[in-house]
This record gives sequence, structure tokens and C-alpha cells, in this order.
Amino acid sequence: MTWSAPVALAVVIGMAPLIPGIAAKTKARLAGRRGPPVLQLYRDLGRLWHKGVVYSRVTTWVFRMGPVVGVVTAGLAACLLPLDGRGALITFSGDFVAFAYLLALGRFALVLAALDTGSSFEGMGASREVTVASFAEPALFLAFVALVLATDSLSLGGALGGPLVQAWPAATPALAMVTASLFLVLLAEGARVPVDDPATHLELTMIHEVMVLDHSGPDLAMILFGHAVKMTLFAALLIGAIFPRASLPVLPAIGILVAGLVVVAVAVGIVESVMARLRLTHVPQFLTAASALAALGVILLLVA
Amino acid sequence: MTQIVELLLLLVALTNFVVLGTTRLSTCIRAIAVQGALLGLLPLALYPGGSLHTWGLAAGTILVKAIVLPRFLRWAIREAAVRREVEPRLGYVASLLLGVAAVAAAFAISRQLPLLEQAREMLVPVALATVIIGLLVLTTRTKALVQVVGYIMLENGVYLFGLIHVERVPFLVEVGVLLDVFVAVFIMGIVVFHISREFDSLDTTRLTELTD
Amino acid sequence: MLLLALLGVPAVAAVVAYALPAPGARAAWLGLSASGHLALVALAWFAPPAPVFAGWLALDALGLVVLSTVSGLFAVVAWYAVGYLRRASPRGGRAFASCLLAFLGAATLVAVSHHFALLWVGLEGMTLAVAPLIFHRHDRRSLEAVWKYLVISSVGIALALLGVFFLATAQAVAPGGRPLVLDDLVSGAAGLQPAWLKAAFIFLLVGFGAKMGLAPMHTWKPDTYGEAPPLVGGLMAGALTSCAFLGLARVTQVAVAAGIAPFVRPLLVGFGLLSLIVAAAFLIGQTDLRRLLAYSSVEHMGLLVLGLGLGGLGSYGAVLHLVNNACVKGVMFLAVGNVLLSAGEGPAPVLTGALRRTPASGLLLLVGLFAVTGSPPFGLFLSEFAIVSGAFQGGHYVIAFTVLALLAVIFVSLSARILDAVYGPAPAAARVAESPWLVAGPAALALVTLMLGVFIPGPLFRALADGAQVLGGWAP
Amino acid sequence: MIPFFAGLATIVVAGLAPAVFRRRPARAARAFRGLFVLGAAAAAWPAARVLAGGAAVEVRLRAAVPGGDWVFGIDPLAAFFLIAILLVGAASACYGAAYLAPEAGRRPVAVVHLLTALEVAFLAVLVAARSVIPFLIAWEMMAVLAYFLVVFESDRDEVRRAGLIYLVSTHTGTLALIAMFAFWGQPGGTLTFDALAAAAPVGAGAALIFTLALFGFGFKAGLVPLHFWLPGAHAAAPTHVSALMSGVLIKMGIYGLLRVTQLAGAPPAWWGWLVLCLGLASGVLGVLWALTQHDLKRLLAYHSVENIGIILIGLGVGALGARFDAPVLAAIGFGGAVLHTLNHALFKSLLFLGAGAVQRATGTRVIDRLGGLARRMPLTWTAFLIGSAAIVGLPPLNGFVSEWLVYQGLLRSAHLAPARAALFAVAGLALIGALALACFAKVGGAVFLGQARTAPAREGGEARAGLLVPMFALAAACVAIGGAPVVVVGPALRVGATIAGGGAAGAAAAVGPALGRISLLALLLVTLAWGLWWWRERLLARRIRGAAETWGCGYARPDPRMQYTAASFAAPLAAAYGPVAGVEVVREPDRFHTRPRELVLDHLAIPFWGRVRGWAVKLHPIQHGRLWAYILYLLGTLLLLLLYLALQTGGARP
Repeated sequence: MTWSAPVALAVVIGMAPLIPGIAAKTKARLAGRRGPPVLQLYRDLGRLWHKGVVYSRVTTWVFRMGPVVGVVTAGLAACLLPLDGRGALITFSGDFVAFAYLLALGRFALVLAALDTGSSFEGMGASREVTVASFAEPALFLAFVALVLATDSLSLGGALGGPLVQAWPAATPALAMVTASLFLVLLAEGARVPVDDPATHLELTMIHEVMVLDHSGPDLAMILFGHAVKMTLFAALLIGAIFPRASLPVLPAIGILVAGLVVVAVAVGIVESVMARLRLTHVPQFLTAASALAALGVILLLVA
Repeated sequence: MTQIVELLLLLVALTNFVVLGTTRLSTCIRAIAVQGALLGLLPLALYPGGSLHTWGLAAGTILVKAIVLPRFLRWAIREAAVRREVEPRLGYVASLLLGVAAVAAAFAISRQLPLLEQAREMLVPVALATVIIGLLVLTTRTKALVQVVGYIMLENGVYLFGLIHVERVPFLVEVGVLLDVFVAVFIMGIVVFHISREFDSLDTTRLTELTD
Repeated sequence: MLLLALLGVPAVAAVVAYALPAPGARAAWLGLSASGHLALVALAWFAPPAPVFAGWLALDALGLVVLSTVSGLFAVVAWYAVGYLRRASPRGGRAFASCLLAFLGAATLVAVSHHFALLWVGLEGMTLAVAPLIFHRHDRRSLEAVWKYLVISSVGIALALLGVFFLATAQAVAPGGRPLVLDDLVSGAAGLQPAWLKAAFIFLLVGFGAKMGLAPMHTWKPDTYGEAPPLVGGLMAGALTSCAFLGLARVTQVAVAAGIAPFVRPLLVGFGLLSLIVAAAFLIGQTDLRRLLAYSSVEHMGLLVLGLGLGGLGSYGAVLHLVNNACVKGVMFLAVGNVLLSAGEGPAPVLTGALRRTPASGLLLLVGLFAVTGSPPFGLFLSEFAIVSGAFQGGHYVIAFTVLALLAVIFVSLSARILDAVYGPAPAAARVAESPWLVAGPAALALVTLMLGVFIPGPLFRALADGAQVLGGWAP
Repeated sequence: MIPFFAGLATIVVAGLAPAVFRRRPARAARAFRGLFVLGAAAAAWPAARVLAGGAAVEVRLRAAVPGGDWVFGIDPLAAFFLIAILLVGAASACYGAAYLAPEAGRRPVAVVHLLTALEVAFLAVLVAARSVIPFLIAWEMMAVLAYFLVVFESDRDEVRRAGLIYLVSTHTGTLALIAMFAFWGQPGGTLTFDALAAAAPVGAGAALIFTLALFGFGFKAGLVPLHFWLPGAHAAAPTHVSALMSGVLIKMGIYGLLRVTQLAGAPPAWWGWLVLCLGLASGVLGVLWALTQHDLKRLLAYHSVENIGIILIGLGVGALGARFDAPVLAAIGFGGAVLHTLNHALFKSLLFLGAGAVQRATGTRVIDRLGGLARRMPLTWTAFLIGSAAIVGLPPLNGFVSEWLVYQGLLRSAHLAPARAALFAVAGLALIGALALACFAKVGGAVFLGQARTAPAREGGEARAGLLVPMFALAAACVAIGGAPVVVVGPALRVGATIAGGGAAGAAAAVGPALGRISLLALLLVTLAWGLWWWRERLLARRIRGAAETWGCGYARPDPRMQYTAASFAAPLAAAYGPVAGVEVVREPDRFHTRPRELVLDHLAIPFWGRVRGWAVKLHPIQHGRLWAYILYLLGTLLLLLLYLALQTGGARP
């Protein structure tokens, strides 16, 4: 671990609120609107952080704990990714299990916080959240398996590091499928179209948004920030898979990461513009397709 | 003496057919009494020296099989006021035909078995035939009393076969045999008596309460 | 002398019992004489008695095992009868004790006779002694039961007699040796005429099999056990069947010695499997507890002949199974008897909830269930394990798995019914007092079978091993 | 071995205490708890020494029945299971003392305590047994005692039914084990495990042994489709017994499989694949069916099926590793299996104890009748939450550690060409984890959070200390293992290596370095979360903290009954899996509800028995009561036998 890892971490976390902003901007532009400023989320966060809070009388400490855990797990998960392309802050054999399960812990906390309100809407959102996640998880893990197979390394630092550079030419179709799968997972985990629609205003159709209806003030800020970090992490994971940067010097590596994040955000925005949201009952099929893609990648790698 | 033995055995076989073919209960009992008497005579014919052992056996057999048992059965008929028909499950003609088949089978089986002496060639098949016909009567007649008769025939068949060993197998055993037959029939008789009291009939087709 | 005493005690006691006027005295006399007999049997373990009557009566290992089993079971049943006769008074009470003692005498004769005709006489005696006991209620059902029992077992016993004569015939071809004496049959087995011997085996198998209750000659069993007083049922299932099995074992002994084991074993195995199948099929949906036990008895008879037929370790298993089966059947029948007593006389209702009405008997029933289904650590587990091992050893995998599958089916039906009887809803909540007379005996038997699962005393093991050896097998 | 047996004896004596001090319940409970914990500690002492690297101990007793000596010993495998048994046993028993106290007088409580003590003692004897006869005795005693415990409330019909199904299943499994041992022990006749290991067959013989082992032990473990007895029995038993059953009793199936693998050598490859696939099926279906349950205890019981699946995945990987001569992989696979066994024992019994506390407080286990208990039972909720997070496999708790180890095994199969297809199980394991998360979100949310849905749920108060202390002891163990996995992973890998026949050092080198990082991660997680919480509290201390009704999206008068129900929560997942989920939707004019179905029990096991029954009943007319036919049977038999004679002899006239 060198100085580059904390720097990259700081860059990613710092950039996180930008990503939804870019996506929203892209979407607005493509629709011919001006859209909110790219930095809108920073502003929202700042404002929320300085507000007071209103709590439902039904809630307990679980409700307040949810956002905290959500942010902390997202941050810790970020420590596990080799954001600078060469090594993570914390790396160990099988650390991507920790990556996924840390994010799962965050989700668990938020879902419980939602259920703590006793609201039927938030219950509905929580239910959908866990449903979607359960279909996304196998795809994510299969993608990891493919990376492990391609690189023969059991840690994220290795799987997204040097060996992947050599693996790309040898197994281009397989890795392409894996990255495609990762992109689909990103859409699901980031609560974006076609799985979820961050811009909807009808609670009955929401997933992630409706889960946090009752949060306010700093709690809501933490949720929004944590969610942005999480989405950024998936984007960073995707970039890591597409552009293994172990051989590049540090600054270009981080530069590519930043550029890549922007590109992914734009891509998300484009998807949101050109696709309609899926019916909820079709989400499982969509994510199963993601799993199938990743599984195909694994099969290709196994056969090779 | 062989001719006498064969004659006696033939008569035994005939009495079997009488039981199979008769419609009357009393005929059945008479036939079984005759068979008992014939069985009593057989040891004397088979072992012409006439030891005390043989004579004793003959006397005992005649006493039990020809006198006491038939008497007892007649007493049971009277006490239980049984109707005098045999009431077969299977027709008389069919029974007779089956009886013939049984005799044929008995002869066939006997030929498979290594025999001891030429003189007793008839003994084994007739014994077996009596056993089989006894079983036949047991299964094809509905009246408890006739079934007892069938059982006595079965025992008679066994006894007939035992006659081969009268010299070798000591006295004690034969007493046991006679005693057993006696006790078995005696107890069966008591039960028959109770059956008639409980069910107002000796028809065992009514004894079908215990099933699964 | 000891042998004569063993035979004499029950015989004299039977006569004395008939003479005793007071019912209480008769019951006590029954218990005392049974205990005396048991003491004599115990003596036989320490001082093996010499053969008498030119070897017609002798006590070998197999006989000793059967005799001890029967005598022990009988002692328990006799003392149980003390309590039982206070609560229920079967008709012909005077003959009740005498018949029981006569039954013991006949059983002793079977166990100690080394002469096939004597053995046959003993078995016939047992059959006849038990008939009046079945007919205790003098109603239609018990009448029907006793009629069927008498006819079928008499037919069976007649065929067995024919078998005995065949055996004599087989021996007569090769003169020399005392006729029908077991030891001479075995030692001169090579000279026996095989065809007659095989015929003898078949008739004895059918005859003794009918006594044991092997399928398809078992048809009398559910009816008889279902109608007899439970203690008589226990004696029949534990002692009468054991003695009949001893007869079958004796003739198997001769057959094995004569080298016709390949002819004999498939027959025994076939009857064993058939009995297991029939028992499994008829246990399903059986609601009457005593009929349930009857089919369970068919099952265990099947296992016995199966072990005998498999040979090897199976022979050892069969002999051990005989002891265990007698104990367990005692426990079960006596416990069911208590449950029936608590329900009162009359046609048996569907009994449930014994644990609430009669806790001790309910518990015994529960213990009996696990013992009778061969659960460790009860003795039946070891014997069934030995029989299954015997099947594997002989390479009969299909048989082994068939047996185990059938045991599983049997377990389902047995446990379903008995657990219902134990735990099910109690019809009347009132608890019924249980006399210690009625509980101590079956409890003792349960302890014995429990002990046999973890501890087989050395002398007993040697006797079992000897028994297995003469049957053409070996002990582990 | 002396402290071991002395400890077990003390446990049994503890079991007698409630009967002895029947008149003084307080003293009885004290004596019971004190002696039980003392005995468990004494018995666990030698096990702990073995796990710490001490030599295995063994004692040989001359047996009075055939089958060779009765050997008892503690080797690493036994020691690992012993720790789980004694820990969970002590916790459950102590809990039981308080849990059953309200029932004293109505039901035979003292008997239950004695049976519980015996159950724990026989479980311990089972894993210590090193020869067949004592093994089978302990096995059956364990099973039968558990039956008696299950039917504690035998006045209820469904309890008796569940008990019967359990008993029949366990006995069937035992018969398979009897077949296995009888077959295995046939050449020698000596039935010590040493002798069995020496006589381990190869080829078809080994296949037979492993098949029977999988059937017999699998029935106990409750792997799909042999799990059908499990939910009913767990739901029917008193709660602390459910905890004991789910925590350790069903694990004896796992123990048996591991022991057989150790004795019989590397299992055939197909067996490894089969176990892996069954593990996946159990895991996915178990958690899916758990999700659809309405009864809290049934739900937890189905989670046992799920976790058995996870354990079997590890076991399958271990078996493949052993087969293909990759001891490191095998050690990691088996190590993951045993570690997850321990962890599941801890958190599942914790969850059951929590469910028991809920039932005591509210009188119901129906999830949709509860709600809002977090306010009235904060401590119970805390413990339950720790258990929930642990069972879902979330860091920083113990479930994460063992699932991570199982993942390690799966991923390392990438290096082993013939076993590489095992990698696909990773997806299954991920799915299991995500579904478990959904399920425990549902449980926590519906039972403890929100508002009470019915009157009983409004009345419940915090559980008594007698219930809480055992729960927190287990929770502490979960946290400790999660925070410092190095304590248990090493021993687990050593156990795995004894089964795999080597590879301890390699496995330790492979996964050892990660353990410190996991601890670090746990530490960071807790510290950061606490720090952020503290910061937030400080921020908010100076601001307005309003209180209001939950936002109803404009609806003014929300009502507790309007809350999202647990059934609705699970509905999208149940719908996605269609008929496999087995949810029956009942639409009535005035009601609309769902009912979980027991797919295997109701559609496979019971119909199968019905078929058997049908065949049997077809035979019943044989016994039609007509004597003449009975004699005909006899005659027919005789004639058939004579025919056989004729064919055999073929007219041998001299």
C-alpha cells in the first residue's frame, strides 16, 4: 500500500455525490431540459446536514442507526477496492466477500430502519429492495468468480490488478460479458432505471426512495451520501474490470478512474433516457439475465 | 399277509370317499368309526407275530378311534340339535373328483420317495391320501362337526404313516398320539358345543367376526 | 434328577393348583411354583444336568437358553397374574392356574427333550393347555378365536407329526443310533436318507411354522392374541413361539448336519421375508392394540427364521432374538393388559392416552415400543443388528435392504398406534391406580431387555454361541 | 477422559435437581443451572485442550456385548463438536429453567429438565464414541430423548403429529446407519472405528457406505428433501429444546458425515458433487421456504435447513478436495463446514431463545400478529438482532467468518481442474445470503419494529434475566468469533485437516493472513459506526428534534394494522419463485391471505406413505376371517413346498 490508495479513496468518496448529478444532467440534456446543476447533491447534503430532524413516534434507535451503518459500510467497502489500480487499503484473500457483505450490512440496516417506521410504504420499499438485491447478488458474485478465474487471484486487489491486464487479450469475450453483467448490477444496486427510477414521484412505484421517506436532516444526508458512494463503488469496480491500471503510473491511473466514473455516470444517464422502467415483476428476469451473462463468462473461462 | 394289509388299506381309502360323498352327518361319523376300526386292525396285519405291544396298540386304537370318538360326536349332534346335512361348500361330485386327484397325487408323490419295503408300498400313498382328503374335508365343509371329522381323518392319515415305525418307535409315542387325538377332538367337541349354543348353528361360516 | 424335577414341579403344581379352594391361594401358588421352577432353571446354569432316559431328555445350550427364557417370562407372568386375578376374574378360574402350570410343564418338556416325538408331544401339550385360557370370556369373539386357533394349530401339529415320522423314516434307511434322538440324528446325519429328510423338514416347517405364526400360517394369531387375556397373549407370543422355534431349530440342526443346508436355508429365508411383508402390511392401520402386537409377533418370528436361514452371524442373532423377543413381548402384552384393565371389561375400545390414565403402564408401553422396534440400546437392536450383519456377510444385500425397508414400514405403523395409545387424548381424565403387582413384572422384563442391549453375561454369551454353532453359524 | 465423564455425570445430576427440590423451585433452578454449567465446563475442558493443540485422549472399555471394545475419545473433530454441544447445551438448559417455570404444575417440567440434561450428555457421548455400538446407542438415545422433549405439549394434536413424523424419520435414518455399519463391519466383526478405518472398502463398497451415510446422517441433518420432519418438530418442541435441536442435534448428521469421511477415506467424486448440489438445494430452498413462513419458530427451523445447506457446500468442496488429492482445499472445505456448524449452533440457538422470549411475552409465534416489541423488549431485541445479523452472514459477526471460509473453499477449487465447476456454487451461496437477509429483515421488522399489530403484542414486557443471560452469553460468543476469528479458524482448519488427512499447514498459510484483516475490518466498522453515531448525536443535541406520526404519504390516520405485513414483505420473492416457493394464496370474499405449504411433506412424503398404505390395504382381505381359507393357505403352502422338494430332488429313487 502506498500513498496512492488513500488519495484514490478520497477522490472517489469526494466525487461520489457527483455521479448521480452527472447522470441526472445527462438525462435532462438528452430530454432537452436543462436539468439540475451537476453539483446539486453536494448542495442538498450540505443543507440537510445543518437541519434539525423529525422522528416518528413509532421509531426506535434502529431508525437512527440505519443511515450511520449505511455510510460506514459504504466507506469501508471502498477501502477494499483497489481504486488506484494497484492495491486497496485493506486487502486479503476473499475480500470481495467482505465487500459484498459490508454493502449487505448497510442494506440490512436501512431496511430495518425503514421497517422501524411502521409505514406500509416504507415496508413495501424495503421488501422490494431486498428482492432486487437478492437477484443482483448472484450476478455480482459470478462476476467476481470470473475475475478470480481470469486472474487466479482471490483478492480484489489482485483480481483487478496486474494479472487482469494479461487476461483481457486472452479472454476478451468472457470479460466483456462480465463487465456487461457488472454494469447491470450497477444499475440495480444504484437504484437506477430500468430497475428503479430515482425521479419518480409516485410512492407506489418506488423502491429505494420510498424506503427513506421518514428520514430527515443529517440522517437523510447520510443516506443520500452513502447511496452515492455505493453507486460510485460499483462504477469504480466496473472501471477496474474494464481498465486494469496496475501498470500505469499513479496519476494517470487515478485520472482514468475519474474519467471512467464520469463516463459511467453519463452511460447511466443515457440508459435512463432511452429505456423505460421495467415492471416490478420483470426485474427478477432482468437481473437473472445479468447472472446468466456472468455465468456465461465463467463458463467461457472454465472451458478455456 | 400282504393281501390283507392291502385290503385293509383299500377299505380305508374307501371310507375316505364315503366321507367325501355322503350327504348325511351320521354316515360321516359311521365312516370314521369304520376307519378307526380298520386302523386298529392294521398293526395286527402288518406285524403278524403279535407282540403285546402290537395288540395293545390295536386295542387302544379301536377303543378310541372306533368307539369313543364316534360316540362323542354323536352325543354332540344330539346335544347341539344339529341338522343332519353335511352342507358342503363344494359340491359332492367335485369333492369326490378332488379326492381322486388327491389319491393320484399321493401315489405320485410316494413314487418320488425312496420306500422301505415292498410289502408296505400301499401304506405311504394311502396315508398321504388320507391326510390330503382330511384337509379337503376341513376346507370344503362348513359344519364344525364335519370339520372335526376331517381333522380325525387327517390324524388317521398320520397314524397310518406312523404304523411303519410301530416296531422302531417305542410305545410311549403312540400313547401320546392317541392321547393327543383324543384331547384335541375332545376340546374341539366342547368348542363345537359352545359354538352351537352361541350361534344357534354349527355353521362355521358365521365365525367370521375377527378380520382385518 | 434336575431334569425330572424341572418337569415334575409344574406338573405337580398344576394338580395342586386345581385342588386349592381359594382364588388368592391359587394365584400365590402359581407365583410360588413359577419361582421354584425358575430357581431350578437357574441351578441348571451352575450344575448342568446329565441326560436321562437314554438321552431322550437332555439340556444343551440351545435348550437351556429357551428354557430360561420361558421360565423367566412365565415367572413374571405368574406374579403378574396375582394382581391380574384380583382385578379380572376369567371364567373357570379354577382351571386358570392349572392350565398355566400345565403350559409351563409342556414348555419345559419341549426345551429339555432331545427326542423329536417328545418334543412334538410337548408342543401339542402347550397348544392344548393354552386353549381354555383363550376362551376365558365365553363370548362369540373368544369362541371364534379359540376355534380357529385349535383347528389351525391342530392341523399344523398333525403335519408336524407326519414330519416326525418322515424323520424316523429317513433315519431308518441307515440303521444304527437311537431312533429320533437328536444327538444320534446329528452324529449319524451323513447316513440319513436325504429325500425323506427334506420331506420331513418341509412338514416340520409347516407344522412348527403354524405354531410360531409364520406367514401364511399366521392367520390364527391376530384373532387369538386379540381375544386372549393379555397375559396369555404374552405367554403365547413369548414362550409358545419360542418353543415352536426351538423345534424348528432342532430340525434345522439335523438338516445342517446332514448337509442339506442349501435346500433348507432359502425356505427359511423365504418364510422370514414373507412374514415380515405380511406383518408390515397388516400393521398398517391396525387399531386394536393386541392385534397390533400379534402382527408384531409375526414380524419377529419372521426375523427369527430369517436369522436361522441366513446362518453365520444370523444364527447367533436368531438365538439372541428369541430371548429378547420373549422379554419384549412380555412387556408389551402386560402393559397393554394394564391399559385394558384400566378401561374396564368389554369389547376393547380404541385406547389412547395411557400416559395420563395409567402413567406407569403408559411408560412401559413406550419403553416397549422402542424395545420392540429394535432401537438401541435395547437387546433387540443387537440381535437385529446381528441378523442384518449376517445377511451382509452372506452377500445377501438385497435381503438386508429389504428387511431394513420393511422394518422402517413396521416402525411407522407400530409407533403411530402405540404413541397414540400413550400420548393421545385421554378419554377420561381420571387417573387409575396401578397395582405394583401389575407394574413390577413388565418393568423387570424391560430392564432385562435393556440389559441385554449393553451387557450379555459371559455364560449366556457362551450358550448363545454354542446354540449358534450347532445351527451352522457362529457368534461374533 | 475423567473430567469429561465427570462433567457429564454432573450434568445428569443437575438434571435430577428439579425433581429433588420439587417443593422449592428457586433452589431447584439455582442448583440446576449451577451444576449444569459446572458439568459442561468440566466436560469441555479436555476438548478445549485438544483444540488448543494437545494430544487426543482415548479410553478403552471392555465391552460386554459383541462388537469389540467400547472406545471413547476426544480428537479435534470430536472436540470441536463437543464445544458446540456443551456451550449451546448449557445455554439452552439454563434458559429452559426459567422458560418452563410458568408451566410448573401444569406439565411435568422436572422431567423435561432431566431429559434435557440426558440429551446433552448423550450428545456428548455420541461425539466421543469411537466404536459402533456405543455410537448407535448414543445416536438413538439422542433421537428418542429429543422425541420425548418434542412432545412435551402432547395434548396438542399437531405436536403429536410433528413428533411422530420426527420419530419415524429419525428411525428410518437410524436403519440406514445400521445398514451402513453392518455392511462396513462385516469382514472383521470388530466394530471399533479403528477397525472400520482399517477395513475401509473401496469401489462399490465405498459407494454403498457413502450413500447410506448420506441418507442416514442426511435425515438427521435435515437436508432437502429429507428435511420434512424438521420444521414441524422444531415448532412443536419447547423453545429451549428447539434451540438445542437446531443448534446441535441436527449437527450430529454433519458430524456423522465428517466422521465417515475421515474413517472411510476420500469419498467418490460423485458423492462430493452430490453433497455440494444437495447443499445448494437445501440452502436455497431452505431460505426460500423460511421466507414464506408465518410461524416464527417454523421460520427459524427452515433457516436450519438453509444453514445445513451452507455446511454441506463446505463439506462437498472438502470431499472433492480429498478425492482429487488437494489436502489444502479439503482442509479449508471441511474447516469451513465445521466452523459454520459451530457458528450456526451459536446464532441459531440464540435466535430460538429470542423467539421463545417473544412467545412467553406475547403468547403467540405468528409473525403477523406481533410488532413493535423493540420498545418493550429492548434487550431481547438486541440479542435477536445480533443473532439475525450473524445468521445472514454479515460482518462483524461470526456468520461472516464461516461463510467467508466456505467461499474460500469454493474459490480455491479454481485451482483444481476436476473440481472447478464448484465455482458456480458461489452464486448459490450469494443467493442464499441475500435471501437470508430478506428473511431476517422481515422477521426483525415484523416482530420487533413498527407497531404492535394485535393486543397480545402490546402487552408483552421485557424477558426475565433467566432468559436474557443465556441469550447474551451466546450473543457474546457470536461477537467474539466475529471480531477475533483467529481463535476458531485455526482449530477449525486443523479439524478439517484431520478429516482431509493433511493440509493443515497449507490451509493455515492460505487463509491465516486474512484473519487479522477481518478483525481489523470489524474493529473499523464498530469504531467508525460508533464515532459517526457520536458525532451525529452531538450535532443533533443542539437542534430541534421533532416528534410526529409516521409519514403516511398524505394519509392522516395511520393504523397499526395498515403496516406492511411479513407475508406481504415476502410476497415479491415468493411470486418470483412461483410454485417452488410453495405459497398458497387463499382468496375469500372477506379475507385474503397466504399459507405456506410443506412441499416435500405434503406432496412427497405423505403421498408416498399413502401409496405404501394403499398397497398394504390391498393385502388385508387375506385376513377375511374364514377358517376354511386359512387352512387352504396352509395346504397351499405345503403343496408349494412339496413342489419345491420334487423339483430339488428330481425323483431320486434309490
